[in-house]
Amino acid sequence: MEAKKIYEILSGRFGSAIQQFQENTLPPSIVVGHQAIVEVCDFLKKAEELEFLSLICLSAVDMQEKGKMAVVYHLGSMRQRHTIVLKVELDRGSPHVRTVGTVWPVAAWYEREAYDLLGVVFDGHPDLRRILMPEDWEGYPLRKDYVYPKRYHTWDV
Amino acid sequence: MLINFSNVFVFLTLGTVFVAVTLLLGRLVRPADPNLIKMSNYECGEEPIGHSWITFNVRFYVIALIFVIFDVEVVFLFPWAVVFRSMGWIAFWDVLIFMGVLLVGFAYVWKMGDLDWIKDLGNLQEEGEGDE
Amino acid sequence: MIGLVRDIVTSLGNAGPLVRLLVTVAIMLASALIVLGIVLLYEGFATYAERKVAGDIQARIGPNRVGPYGLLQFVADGVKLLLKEDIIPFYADRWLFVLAPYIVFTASFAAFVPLSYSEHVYVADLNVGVLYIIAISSVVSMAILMGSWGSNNKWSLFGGMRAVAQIISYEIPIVLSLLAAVIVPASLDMKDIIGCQAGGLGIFRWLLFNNPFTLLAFFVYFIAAIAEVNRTPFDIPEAESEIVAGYHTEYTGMRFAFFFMAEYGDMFVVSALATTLFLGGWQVPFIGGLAMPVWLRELLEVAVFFGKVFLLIYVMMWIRWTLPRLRVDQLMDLCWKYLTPIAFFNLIGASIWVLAFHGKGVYDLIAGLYAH
Amino acid sequence: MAGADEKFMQVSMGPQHPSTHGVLRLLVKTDGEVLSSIKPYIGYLHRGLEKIAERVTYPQFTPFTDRLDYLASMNCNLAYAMTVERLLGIEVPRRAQIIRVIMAELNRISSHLIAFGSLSADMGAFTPFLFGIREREFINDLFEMACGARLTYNYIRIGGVSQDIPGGFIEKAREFLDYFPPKIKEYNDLISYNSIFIKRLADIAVIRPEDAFDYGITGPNLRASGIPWDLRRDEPYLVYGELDFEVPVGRGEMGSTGDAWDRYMMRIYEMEQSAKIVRQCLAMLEPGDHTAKVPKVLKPPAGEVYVRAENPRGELGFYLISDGSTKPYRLRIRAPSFATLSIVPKLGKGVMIADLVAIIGSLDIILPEIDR
Amino acid sequence: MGALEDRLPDNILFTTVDKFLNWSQKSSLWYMLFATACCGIELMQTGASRYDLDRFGAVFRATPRQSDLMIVAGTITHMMADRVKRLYDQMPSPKYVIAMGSCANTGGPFYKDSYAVLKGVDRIIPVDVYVPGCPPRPEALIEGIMKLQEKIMEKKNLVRK
Amino acid sequence: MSAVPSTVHLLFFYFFAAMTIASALLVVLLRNIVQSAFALFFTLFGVAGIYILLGADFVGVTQVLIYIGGVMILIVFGVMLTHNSYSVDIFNRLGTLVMGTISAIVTFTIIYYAIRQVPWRLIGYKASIPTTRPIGTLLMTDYLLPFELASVLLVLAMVGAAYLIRSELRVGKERKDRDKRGAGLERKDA
Amino acid sequence: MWGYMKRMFSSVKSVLAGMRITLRYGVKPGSEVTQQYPEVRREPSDRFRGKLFVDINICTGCTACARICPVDAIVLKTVRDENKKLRPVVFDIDNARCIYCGLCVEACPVDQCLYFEKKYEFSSYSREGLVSHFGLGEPKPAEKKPAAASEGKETKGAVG
Amino acid sequence: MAPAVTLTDYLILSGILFSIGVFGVLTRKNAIAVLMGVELMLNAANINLVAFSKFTDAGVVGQVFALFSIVIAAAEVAVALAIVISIYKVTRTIDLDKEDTMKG
Ligand code: SF4
Ligand code: SF4
Ligand code: SF4
Repeated sequence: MEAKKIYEILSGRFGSAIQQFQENTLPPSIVVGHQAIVEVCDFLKKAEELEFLSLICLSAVDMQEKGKMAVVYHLGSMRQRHTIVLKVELDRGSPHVRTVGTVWPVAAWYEREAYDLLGVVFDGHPDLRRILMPEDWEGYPLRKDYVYPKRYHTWDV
Repeated sequence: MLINFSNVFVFLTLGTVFVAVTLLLGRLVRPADPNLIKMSNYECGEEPIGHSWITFNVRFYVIALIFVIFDVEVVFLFPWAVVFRSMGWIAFWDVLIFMGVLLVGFAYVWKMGDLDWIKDLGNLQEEGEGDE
Repeated sequence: MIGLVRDIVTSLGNAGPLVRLLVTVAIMLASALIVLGIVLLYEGFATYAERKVAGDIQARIGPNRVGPYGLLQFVADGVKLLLKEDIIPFYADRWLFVLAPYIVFTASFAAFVPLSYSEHVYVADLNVGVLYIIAISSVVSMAILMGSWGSNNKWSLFGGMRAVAQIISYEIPIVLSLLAAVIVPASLDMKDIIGCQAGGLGIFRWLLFNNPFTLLAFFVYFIAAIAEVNRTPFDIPEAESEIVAGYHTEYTGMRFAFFFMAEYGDMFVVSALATTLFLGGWQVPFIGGLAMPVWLRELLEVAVFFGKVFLLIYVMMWIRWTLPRLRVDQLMDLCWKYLTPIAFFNLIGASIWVLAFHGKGVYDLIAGLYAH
Repeated sequence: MAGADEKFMQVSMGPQHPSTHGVLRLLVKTDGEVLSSIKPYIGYLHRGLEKIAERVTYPQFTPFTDRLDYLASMNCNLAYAMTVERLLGIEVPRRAQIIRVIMAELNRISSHLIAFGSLSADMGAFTPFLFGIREREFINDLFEMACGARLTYNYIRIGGVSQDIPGGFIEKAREFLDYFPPKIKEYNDLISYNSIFIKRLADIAVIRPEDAFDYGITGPNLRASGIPWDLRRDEPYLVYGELDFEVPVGRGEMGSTGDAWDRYMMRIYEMEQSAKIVRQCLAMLEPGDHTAKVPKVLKPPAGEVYVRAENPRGELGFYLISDGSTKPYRLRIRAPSFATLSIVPKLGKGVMIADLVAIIGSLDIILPEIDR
Repeated sequence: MGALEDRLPDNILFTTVDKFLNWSQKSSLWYMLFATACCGIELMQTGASRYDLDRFGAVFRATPRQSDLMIVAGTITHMMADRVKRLYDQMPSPKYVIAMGSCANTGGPFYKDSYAVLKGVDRIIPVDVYVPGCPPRPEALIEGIMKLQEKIMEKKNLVRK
Repeated sequence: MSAVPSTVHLLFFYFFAAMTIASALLVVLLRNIVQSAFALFFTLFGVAGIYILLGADFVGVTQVLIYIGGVMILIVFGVMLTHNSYSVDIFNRLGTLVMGTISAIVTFTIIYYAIRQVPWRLIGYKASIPTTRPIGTLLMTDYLLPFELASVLLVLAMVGAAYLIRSELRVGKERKDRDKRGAGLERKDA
Repeated sequence: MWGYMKRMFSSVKSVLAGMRITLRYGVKPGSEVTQQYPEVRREPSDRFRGKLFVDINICTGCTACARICPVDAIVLKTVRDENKKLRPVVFDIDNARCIYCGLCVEACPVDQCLYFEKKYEFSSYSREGLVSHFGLGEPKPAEKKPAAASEGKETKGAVG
Repeated sequence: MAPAVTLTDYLILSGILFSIGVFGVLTRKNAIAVLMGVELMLNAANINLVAFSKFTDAGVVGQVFALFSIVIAAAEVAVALAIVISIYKVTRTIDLDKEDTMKG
């Protein structure tokens, strides 16, 4: 199905929660308000003609100059052979978004990663710990303003 | 006969002495610089979580139990095997009964699943993954 | 060597009892030392052979740098292990940890006592020989349990538990299949057992060919014996990919070496037992009628005995480098649900055969037919 | 008295453990041999590739993609190059496309060889592992001819490939293609259809299609669950559209669809298919450029792309955001193994330690890709 | 320290004994199965059929307790560094370390831009031989091991230094 | 029999007796139950030596096979299975200790007097002969009934013990359920 | 019962199949593929990326190589000599850091100036031993005047 | 004539072993430790049996009895341990003081 069509379906259903349709990205993306993301995802997964059974990728992007933090969901459907990108934009100061782990279990790990590397907090996540960095690591390395530490434990970094 | 068994004794002694001597000899040449980390238990590079002296799965006991019973039975078969030819069919039937009883027991434990290494013991279902 | 002892002791004639005693002790010690030497040498070469066999099978060479053809590899390994630091983990149960290698090695070494290498070359003629070997080998499981529990290491404990469960389980099929062979010569004495396998065109009096049941018993025995010495496909106690190094995970240097040597020693013992009971022991095939000097015959017998044993060991190595390993429950299944019942019924069958044909083997029966 | 937890033993398997394929750590709770929970801990190999990408230029990042999934560096190079090309709008010459397919498929074979070998080694059969590596050396030689490296090729570049294939490459590749398929048969005899091996893998850790979708499993693991989804066929890139090959799916030959044995077998089948593809591509090669015209300094227009390609371990995706400078603004790597690993806690309940090894091995995860 | 270590006078007999001890150590370098990243694959290939480390008497052991040689093959991150140190410590002496590949040498590819990679294992454990390459060819690794053997041969065990 | 062999015999006897008694003392005195179980190993081994010394080769080997290879393993497994924390004090109070010592001494005194008093009808030193065959004969003839009964006994023991363990598995499950409800039994004890 | 027998039979058969293969390898001489390394050296391919070599005499000091290197393995310092040509006084390649990616070789504008040798066995006992120095060194004192005045370029990186 | 080992020696040895067993049974409060004491006593009895078989003219009968005694010991241990383990699983203790069930 065309991305545009999906956008129309979504905005028909969720109204103002669907904020924007970006055609310049590849595949095209839909910006969703962060309150509605779980419902939108749930709908996308369950809806008959959409069937986005798999969450291909979940990424967080630090958009420093905009003062935003984006969480990007790449969804795909193997049955319907279409893909779509969802985006939520969060406040960079305290990025909070609800977890979609209830929709796709794999998201639990992606979200942990996003939390680990960019500090996005996923509300409702059962086990939001660092995943790639050691527990006692400081800072979120993938943020644009991250300063590399000098020392870790007993040696120089 | 005793002289034969004294050979066993000599072997046992020699084996022990050999181990002791080798270890002593090693003490002369091997280095020793223990430290706390070195003496800690190996657990794939992690710090060991607790000690390993905890209760163990009861399955192992069941196996050992059945083994002991069989072991005892088998021991009786040895004298039988030695005299069996000279005693003929009588001894055969004796032992057939003997083994028959055992086999009945064996069939019973087999049937009841004591020989199975039951995968899910029911008491296994543990909390979720989120515990720590 | 008992015969030798007697000869010497008698030849001492009326020498004082103390002298006779000392001579006896000296001879015993000497024989034990010789066996120890041979065992150590064998264990060294076995490790070398194992690596070579592995190399052959895996399309590579194996050790060939250390000494000519890498033959000194085991010397280097041994000396190196001697030089290694000896670590006793802090939280280990010191006593058990230290004691375990002693018992493992001693028990495996003591199992060599009743073996009969040729008609006159043997250490002692135990009249419960077969049973003795089984008994002393079962001590090993105890020692493994000691070491693994004493290490206070989880992998060790897993390995130890597995090893014990496995060793004790497989003892049953082993004993049952041995019994199927033992009832033919009706003796537990190695000498008697080998003695009854002479003649018969060289190999057909071997208990292996005595009757179909002993043939089956041999295979059951061999499979169970591989399990008894913890080798692939039954090497779950040392399964590297699962539990690191099993029960000797925490052992370093020489202490580890004793476990290692015991394993190879056990391999020899189970193979020698199979040879004695099923393959005619030191009986040299096809030369029954030939006249030859005693020393030559003895030499030949020893060579043949070792040849047979090494053949079996080679098969074990070959199997090891071919097969994947079983899982612990499958291993138990194999033992309790396949081998044990088979061995049981096999024993019954064998005893019926023995009674029905008065202990005559297939060969004798056929030969008897022709005689008529 | 210890708490209720005393019933369970907590063991950490890894980071240094023979069968965790690198530095994965699994914290397992066991009751004897049976596991009650598994928690994977990753990050021991987290190298910060995504951050590095933001700090180096587009071409400079290519060598880092080699280190992403080092068993399939070509495929990683390829996916990255395709991503940047999509952003730049570069059309790759046909010859380069065919060379890319050849390399990618050869690399797929060599990657699957490791998967096959290491699973066998985990199951205790070491020989197939060495056989796998032996064949792999052949492919390494081919790669070395083409690009001068054995593992980290840095061969597929933005716009094409770094150099044209050298003379003699085609002949050597043909030689390999003649040599290889009989070997697959040998593997099958040696291990795939070995009953112990089947016993160890069949019905273990069955991934049902729903779970596969839920956990974002892709590649051979997904196909083993019976879902015929292959980007090479379903979203053809390069010249895959013109090639004739099959997409094998799991049929539950030995147990249920999606069990460990199916996953293992997928790799064997795919190696056959890849060999077929390479053969076709070699025939298709015609003279032409090996690379498109690429400016010296790459400055893609601002924008976002997400490109995915079928890697040996599943779909490798690059989500690239450019802000118009010479360096990526954000490069997100969607690693197949990461998603695959996340299903392990679910699969690993109530299985045995030995099965855990089979699960990890059959999923064929690779750590640098997970940790990045 | 062993009872005899560094105690014996420097005469021909003891030097020969020393040589012998060194020879045995160098001929039986059991390495620990420890591979973290790409170099680990090359390490495996070295152990495999074509290059066959077993020729030199080097086999792998899974546990550090029985290994003499730690071949650090691959990237060591900060998270891993503690574990590497622990594993190294758990090896019984005499023990040796080969840093294989750029990552283990200096952090290699991740030297400049990575926040998570330890820049050379020699920051945490002493390294005997550095083998360059990314990854080093199996031959290079073998050569590194031979270099280590040379180094071992020059060691003094019993003889007074 | 001459003096020297009998001295040797005596030495062997003292060796095994010392081993047996020393390790038996360890069995009852060691605080660590696991070590105490392993001390039993040496006791049993010593007893096996005594059997051999008494010319009972078959019984001696059986002792090793069954006691050391079997019963010991059972006991150690039992210890491991019920072992909840390391080195608990496994002794009773001082009173019991004194009591135990006294009764042990009393027992021994009685036995000692019995041994001294009873005029044993002894034959002289018998040369040791292989015993397997006579034992087999006896088992097949005079003691056939006990022989068969032994198998019944063993089977009953096996079935019974297996049953108990099985019910243990059930109990374990029930306990687990109870624990879930927050009424674990152990809390009553502690 | 029948299934029991059949299972047993097929297991034995499959085991034997595997054992036949290994036996074939085990007894067939010359099946090994081992190359006895120190004696037999396998010639790397022509494109092999081994140790880097700089023909310092034809190097123009353009620093293209140092700039493209993703890991700063090349430390290059140039000064202008009397002919106003760049002179690479320091040209260190840290082989312990180089990832043998070949980008620098491709970037070098001078033919046969910077290239890979087929050399790969140069392990060392020390980290410093892996750094190869190609630099021409500082110009002689007499020539030093213009050097100090020139806008000496130093490119990237410190030594680990 | 050097002192030979007499029946009395064996009987005394067995007596000592038996007393140690008694001590163990009475003082230990761990059920398995008690069991081990019982094993000691059984072994003491066995020594007697075998010794009598050697020093009297009863032939190997004593040894046969010793064999049966070993059988019984094995069965006893198997069942007793099973009981102990079962009780342990319920009560988490094998402390005989706290264990009313075992004292009946
Ligand atoms: S040195 Fe290179 S090949 Fe080796 S681990 Fe590091 S990046 Fe991988
Ligand atoms: S090969 Fe690569 S890493 Fe090495 S110096 Fe050249 S550009 Fe740098
Ligand atoms: S790119 Fe070539 S010419 Fe320029 S500085 Fe480097 S080596 Fe010299």
